[in-house]
Amino acid sequence: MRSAELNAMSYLTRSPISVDVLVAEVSSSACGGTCLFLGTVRNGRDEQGVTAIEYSAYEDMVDAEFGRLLADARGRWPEARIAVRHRLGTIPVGEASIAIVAAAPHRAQAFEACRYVIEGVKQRIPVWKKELRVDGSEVWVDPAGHPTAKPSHV
Amino acid sequence: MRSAELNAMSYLTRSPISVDVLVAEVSSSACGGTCLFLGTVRNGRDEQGVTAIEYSAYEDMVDAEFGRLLADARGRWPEARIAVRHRLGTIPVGEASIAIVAAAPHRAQAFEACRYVIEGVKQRIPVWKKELRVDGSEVWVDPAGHPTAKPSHV
Amino acid sequence: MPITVRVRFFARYAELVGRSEAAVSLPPPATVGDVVRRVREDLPGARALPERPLAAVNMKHVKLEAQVQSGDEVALLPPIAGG
Amino acid sequence: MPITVRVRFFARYAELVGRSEAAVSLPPPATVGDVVRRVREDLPGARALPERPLAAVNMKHVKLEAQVQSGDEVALLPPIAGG
Repeated sequence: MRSAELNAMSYLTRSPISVDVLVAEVSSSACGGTCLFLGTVRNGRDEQGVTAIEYSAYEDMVDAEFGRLLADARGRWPEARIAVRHRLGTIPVGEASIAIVAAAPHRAQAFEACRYVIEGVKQRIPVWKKELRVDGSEVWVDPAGHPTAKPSHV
Repeated sequence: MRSAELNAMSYLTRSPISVDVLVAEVSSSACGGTCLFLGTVRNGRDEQGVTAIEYSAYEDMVDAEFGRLLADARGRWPEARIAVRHRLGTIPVGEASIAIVAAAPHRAQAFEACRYVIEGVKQRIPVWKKELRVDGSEVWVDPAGHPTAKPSHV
Repeated sequence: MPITVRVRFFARYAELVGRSEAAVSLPPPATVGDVVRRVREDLPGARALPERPLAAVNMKHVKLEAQVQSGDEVALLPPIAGG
Repeated sequence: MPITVRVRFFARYAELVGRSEAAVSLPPPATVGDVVRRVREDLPGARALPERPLAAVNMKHVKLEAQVQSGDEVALLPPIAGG
């Protein structure tokens, strides 16, 4: 089953994400601004005793959809250089589940491209998460109370 | 002269900026989104044979003004945790002159706070740069053709 | 000649149905919505799936009105929670 | 009793004036603009400074109309190029 393999060409990883590697992937002497977004597992006011989140995905589609999403972003910001990595598996509180980096000649492009990609991830990339709680319970996360909403681009 | 000392409490450094250290400064289990901006020395289409930029500053005022700028940002995004470092001295093409990191419970706050701080830096923080070119010439950078414009907040 | 598609279930949907995939056959022409209805009728546990889930065909997001063809991979996707 | 302020020059302005600071005395009441005018008249090279540069008093941005007092540190700032 191909989806079980996370190879070097994938946007997915089961290891901690290296910000340095990702920044190096996009760095260029033509780029003066780099914007990085890190999504990290949270145990905050809105959560109840979360110790970790287990991320799973429709892995082949994640790669296909990331390819389309990044192509969309590059169409909008042709000078931007963008890299992204989404981690799967059990991720403890405080560690990153996703990193997106966009480098561009000017900072506005870098910010906008990075923000565009994370918003696209939230809408389009088929990844799911299950909260693992201190009491041993497990809860699928249903974001934003829109359980059957379709992504707006469909 | 106090301005010659760059101590641990300063927002200034003469060494390469460590992104990891800065991210660690703001990380918190209550924060699910972290936005990092890196400004790097560029040798792109708009530059001519730049090999490095020499950054100088009114150092005491940089620290005072960064303090006020970050207080403004924290007033707007009370849940955000923000750290910033500006490098001075001669910085080669491709290396970072500034890093700003904002962590917040939700990503919108992180992006907005990070962007607010870099825009404030461009308006308010008394730092200057001189391009060092391959032909040996040196040119002060006068950004955006507004040589005597006052910062809008004055 | 019936249309046969491979249906895949993910995350909470896979738990509800108790399996990660199934082969579904139905008469042409058929839409993704037809596949969902057939799945909800035929598979134990699948009644708990929403009537109008997110869906993808061959790894692209589609509406439930999209046509399916034999050999398609139809995926039923719980609400996306990536990032 | 004249007002005496310390004037500081930075970056290109320091190069133009050939020094990084100067003491300037002038009769009260005096504004930052008055300090700038005195500097441009008295210091060799200072004619090349703009008539209305960015300025700070005691490490805060101010308008040229701001009053100065004895002991103030008045800084003339080239266009900001940080980041």
